[in-house]
Amino acid sequence: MDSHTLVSRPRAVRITKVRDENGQAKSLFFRDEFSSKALPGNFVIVWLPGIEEMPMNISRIDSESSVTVWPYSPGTNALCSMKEGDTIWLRGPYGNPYKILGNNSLLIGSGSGLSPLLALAKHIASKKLSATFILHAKTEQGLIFHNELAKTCEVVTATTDGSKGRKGKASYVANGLIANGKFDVVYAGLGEIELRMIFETAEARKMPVQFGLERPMLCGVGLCGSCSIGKYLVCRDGPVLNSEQIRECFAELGVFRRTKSGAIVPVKDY
Amino acid sequence: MDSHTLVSRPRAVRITKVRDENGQAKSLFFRDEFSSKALPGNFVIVWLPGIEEMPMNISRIDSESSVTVWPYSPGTNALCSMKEGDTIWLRGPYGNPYKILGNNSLLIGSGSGLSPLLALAKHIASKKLSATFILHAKTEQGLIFHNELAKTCEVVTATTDGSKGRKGKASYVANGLIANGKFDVVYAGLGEIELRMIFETAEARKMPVQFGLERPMLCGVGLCGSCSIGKYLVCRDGPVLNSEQIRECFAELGVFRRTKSGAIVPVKDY
Amino acid sequence: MSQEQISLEVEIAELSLRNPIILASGILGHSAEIFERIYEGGAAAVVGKSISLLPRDAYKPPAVVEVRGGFLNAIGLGNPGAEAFVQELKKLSAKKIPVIASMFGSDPEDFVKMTKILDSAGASAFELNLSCPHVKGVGTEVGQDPDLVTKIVSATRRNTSKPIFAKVSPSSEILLQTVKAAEDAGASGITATNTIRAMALDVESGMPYLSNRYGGLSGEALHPIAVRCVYEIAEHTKNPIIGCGGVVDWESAVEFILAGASAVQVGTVLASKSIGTIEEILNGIKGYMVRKGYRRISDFVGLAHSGK
Amino acid sequence: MSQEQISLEVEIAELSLRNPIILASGILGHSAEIFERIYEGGAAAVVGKSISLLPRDAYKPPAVVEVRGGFLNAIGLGNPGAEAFVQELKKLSAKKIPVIASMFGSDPEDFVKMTKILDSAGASAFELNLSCPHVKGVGTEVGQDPDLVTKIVSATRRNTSKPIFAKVSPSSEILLQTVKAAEDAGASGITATNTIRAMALDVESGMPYLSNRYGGLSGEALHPIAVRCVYEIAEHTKNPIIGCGGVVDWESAVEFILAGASAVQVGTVLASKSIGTIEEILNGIKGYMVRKGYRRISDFVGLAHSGK
Ligand SMILES: Cc1cc2nc3c(=O)[nH]c(=O)nc-3n(C[C@H](O)[C@H](O)[C@H](O)COP(=O)(O)OP(=O)(O)OC[C@H]3O[C@@H](n4cnc5c(N)ncnc54)[C@H](O)[C@@H]3O)c2cc1C
Ligand SMILES: Cc1cc2nc3c(=O)[nH]c(=O)nc-3n(C[C@H](O)[C@H](O)[C@H](O)COP(=O)(O)OP(=O)(O)OC[C@H]3O[C@@H](n4cnc5c(N)ncnc54)[C@H](O)[C@@H]3O)c2cc1C
Ligand SMILES: Cc1cc2nc3c(=O)[nH]c(=O)nc-3n(C[C@H](O)[C@H](O)[C@H](O)COP(=O)(O)O)c2cc1C
Ligand SMILES: Cc1cc2nc3c(=O)[nH]c(=O)nc-3n(C[C@H](O)[C@H](O)[C@H](O)COP(=O)(O)O)c2cc1C
Ligand code: FES
Ligand code: FES
Repeated sequence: MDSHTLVSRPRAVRITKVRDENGQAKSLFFRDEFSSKALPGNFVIVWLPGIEEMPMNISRIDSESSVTVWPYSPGTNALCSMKEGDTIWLRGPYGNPYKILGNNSLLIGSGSGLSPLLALAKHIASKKLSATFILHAKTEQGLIFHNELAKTCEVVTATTDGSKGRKGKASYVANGLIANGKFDVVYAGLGEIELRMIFETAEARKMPVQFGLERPMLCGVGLCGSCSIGKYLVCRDGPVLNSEQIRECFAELGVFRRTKSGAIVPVKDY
Repeated sequence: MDSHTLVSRPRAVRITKVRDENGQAKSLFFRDEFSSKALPGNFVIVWLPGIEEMPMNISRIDSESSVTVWPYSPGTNALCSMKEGDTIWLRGPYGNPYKILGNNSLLIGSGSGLSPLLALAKHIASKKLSATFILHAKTEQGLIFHNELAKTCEVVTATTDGSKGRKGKASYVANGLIANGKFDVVYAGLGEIELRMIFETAEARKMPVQFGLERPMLCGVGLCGSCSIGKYLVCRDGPVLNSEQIRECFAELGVFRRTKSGAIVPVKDY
Repeated sequence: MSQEQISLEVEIAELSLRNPIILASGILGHSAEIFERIYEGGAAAVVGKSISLLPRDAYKPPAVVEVRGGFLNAIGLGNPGAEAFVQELKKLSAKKIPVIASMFGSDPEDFVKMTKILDSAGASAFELNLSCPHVKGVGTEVGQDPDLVTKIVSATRRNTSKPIFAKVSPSSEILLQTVKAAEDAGASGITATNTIRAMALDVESGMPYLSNRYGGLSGEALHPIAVRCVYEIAEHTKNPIIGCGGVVDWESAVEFILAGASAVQVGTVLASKSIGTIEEILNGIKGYMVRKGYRRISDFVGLAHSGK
Repeated sequence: MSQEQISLEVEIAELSLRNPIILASGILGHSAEIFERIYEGGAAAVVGKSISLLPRDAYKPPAVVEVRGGFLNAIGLGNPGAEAFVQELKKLSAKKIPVIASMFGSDPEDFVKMTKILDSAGASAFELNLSCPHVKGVGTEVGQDPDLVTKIVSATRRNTSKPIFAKVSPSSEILLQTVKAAEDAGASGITATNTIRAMALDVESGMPYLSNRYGGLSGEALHPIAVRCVYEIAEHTKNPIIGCGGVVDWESAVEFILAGASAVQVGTVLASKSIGTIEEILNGIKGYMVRKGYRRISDFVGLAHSGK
């Protein structure tokens, strides 16, 4: 056995390319055999020795894969300042990916939740299925992936402040589209409070959902329990949960979560 | 990983059949996936909990494989008294098998050295190559496998006391046949003193040999060194050594060996 | 022997369990919902994450790294404190799910307070973590000090009538002394073992993988060491032993029982395989018992000592 | 940096070695011919099987069993005694193959006699086995007793001017005390570590696999524990450390060096893989040094301590 076959031992990969997505979020590209075999919704855990370890959704799955990083913490700041040729460390990929249901999908993502949906949109397109993508951000500057998405599906742009496209929170725009009855499944990568609101609409219309969740993760492998939501572990059962699973943990969704030390705290909106 | 994939952890197998080979040696048959994939010359290590652990050549390789046991020690006595339905424990198979060289082989075995040569003779026959087998024992009672061997190759029976077939030690009979120049390789499973004498004849005629050796084994896996002969380990490099290897350890062959505690002692003739 | 004639029930120090499989401390935290899932998945009881009197932060990630044969972890005993755990305990005891409350600390007074809080909240038993290998002052350093062990176990004993298990370290020369100190002070049994202090380095950065540098080794690499501990302890005590460390299938669980354990904890395997492994282990044990003609687990507890 | 600018040579306590890979004690016994093969296969030195003054029988087989992540062995320190080893030593020193003679015992007088015999027969250095986990009275029980360690190391020190390495157990709470006692008494360095006491049971027979019941765990399962020992010892001493335990490839060897080892021993991997692994490890280390721009092994010894 080669130590590199240990999927949960960080392996060094060289950044082959850095793409500035919107003056804030950066996509870091790298060659990694494990990531190139991932499925949309799988995530990796990125380590910067001496700094931090951070779960990251895989935004592009290919011979060169990518993660797209938003600078919200010391570790993500450090990642966003990295250059081609620098080294980052990965373990994973982890988690249960999105599963393709239905023929006409609605995808909704905002900010850092957009990453796995980019990979998913490409995957849906490769199966020649139709999809509409609500590309959301708080303000126009937050919007990313537009051109890439436009090649794969119909893109509906929206911002909370209305600086571009439709105006409103992602859930507001999404619920409007869900209401027109055209779609047979909703895929969403948003904050939990937004997800909660979309779920209520989808349930009323008996429409299946697949939600990509993010909760604090200490281990990523199903050992520590910090990522739990109800009876589920976001790192193992998720990050993508389906309608049945969301129903079971709905009391917690967008309401409270655990810290890495196990304390219960309210979920914040971003 | 299932603990059964640990080739060096003894696994319990049920004896499916016991065959009395000559009133003394018994063949114990069992179903064991690892053994059924062994090659002629490979050996297993048989464990009887609370009694002993013993290396044993595999005499028949098939969906039901067998070892053929001579009652020379407490452990082998216990094995020889076992019945169908009893359990024995195996680890392995181990070692480097016989390699088929040439088109007309001479095989020579006596007593407990006959086991791997039975498997080898069947293997040679399956490749439609010719072979002559010197089936030797000290006395007529010691002869085993005659009928099975006769189906695969020409059998020359011989005994030290002349009670059956040609008269003389195995090396004497073998050297006589080697001298007629008909054979292009010699496979032998005999005591080392006999092997030593055959090797001298074969070398004089530049005839390649493959000798199956037996030396005291504590581990069977190349950890302890007790089975060493010169620079070779009988458990790993052997039990089958070829002419080049025998040449390199010829000073020791049939002269001295090590005990399980590493002391040097002379090799005895049986 | 048919499956019907077999009972997996065990009685360890007055704790009646429907089978011998228990979730190990710290694995999957202490959420009542997760524990209920583990219980529904087959485990007879769960041990809570080790709790201190006051909340304590976990170490920064990386807190976990895979090595050959297991994982290293240095979670740092992060926990929200005894009062926070009461909420979970109450939910679980309402559902009659047996919870063994794990506690750590270095001040016997803390154990007095925690025991009172958790006993009245419905803990079925207590486990004293005397053996965390990666937190200074409250782990193996406690277990190494027989006097402190005596004080902590006595403090706990005086404040509960429920079973108390002392959890020991596999990496101790004075293992049997710690065991004796704990039992003399009133421990009902021993959990053997915790993880063993270890480290892994990244050759590219030259840095330890874990933010805490040192961590505890769990998983199958630990199993033969933990089995040895259970066997050694069983040679010296008649009290029940709970085996823990590297159980990955029914055979590794049965090894613990043969070595002298009355019950077996599972941890890392839930990550290296899945939660479903609990059921596979139970089915494997049942099949083994049918084959061997054992009616109860106690029929083969400690059997490996008889042939020596 | 090109391969040519790189030197693998190491100097450990006046012992100059062509590279940092050494055969571990007890692996493949002590035959001069086998040792020569290991040396030709790339190892810079070999440690002999541990020797006692008088011959001693090995335990009955089973003496070895595979577990997940390695092997358990209970060879029982069987050896033909110091005088018998002299023959092998002479052959090896005639060929200029560095041999580190390993000795065990409990009587300092035995060490006096063995040291004299083996020093004059050409041993390049000595390793004191204070840490065999499966033989009563002469292994870990010695290492646990700092006074006895002092006596044994002093006795050896007085009778040779060659380097002396004290080989310690990974399973000790007083590891650093043992190290200090050995160094204060004149040990030139530390070998860390020996195997760890362990056991495996056969579930079908209910019996321990090993005739001695207890054995020592070696192989990759031991590696993170041994790396931790080297790292801990390196925090407390400037003397050279030899890493040992679970090296299976160049990365696991480099981990030891980064943790603070100046050289690395290989054992079980020769069985779990093959003798050829030594060369693979050396090539791997060379490639690593080219990539990292290191010219000598000493450039990265202990580097993992700098970033903490
Ligand atoms: C499964 C999973 C996938 C993830 N994928 C990505 C990814 O693809 N790209 C990425 O950049 N990050 C991603 N994250 C988040 C990232 O891992 C964390 O931001 C990072 O680890 C820092 O975590 P933290 O615990 O230090 O901080 P956190 O406590 O998570 O957050 C740090 C601070 O940043 C702010 N913050 C956090 N999230 C947001 C947000 N979405 N919008 C605005 N402010 C925010 C909060 O104010 C908080 O105080 C992911 C997280 C998870 C669990
Ligand atoms: C690679 C290998 C393969 C083996 N295969 C077989 C096999 O297929 N069948 C089998 O029965 N045994 C076989 N043996 C031998 C068997 O393993 C041993 O006899 C058994 O382990 C007892 O070993 P021991 O060390 O106790 O006794 P040993 O010291 O080996 O011998 C025990 C006593 O038996 C006598 N003895 C040993 N061998 C012979 C012999 N060939 N003829 C007459 N007397 C003898 C000696 O007098 C000795 O004192 C094999 C051994 C090895 C190393
Ligand atoms: C992530 C993690 C957290 C742990 N936390 C604790 C803890 O809080 N208290 C404790 O006594 N043991 C703790 N342990 C040790 C386990 O309870 C168990 O003793 C160890 O993991 C060995 O069992 P395993 O090999 O089955 O995992 C923890 C282990 C892991 C892997
Ligand atoms: C079969 C065997 C025999 C051993 N004999 C000795 C010995 O005589 N003296 C000693 O100090 N260590 C002995 N050891 C321990 C090794 O030298 C080494 O410390 C241990 O195997 C860990 O290294 P590894 O994982 O590379 O094998 C032995 C190990 C094995 C497997
Ligand atoms: S992050 Fe540890 S269980 Fe999910
Ligand atoms: S029997 Fe141990 S090395 Fe061959």
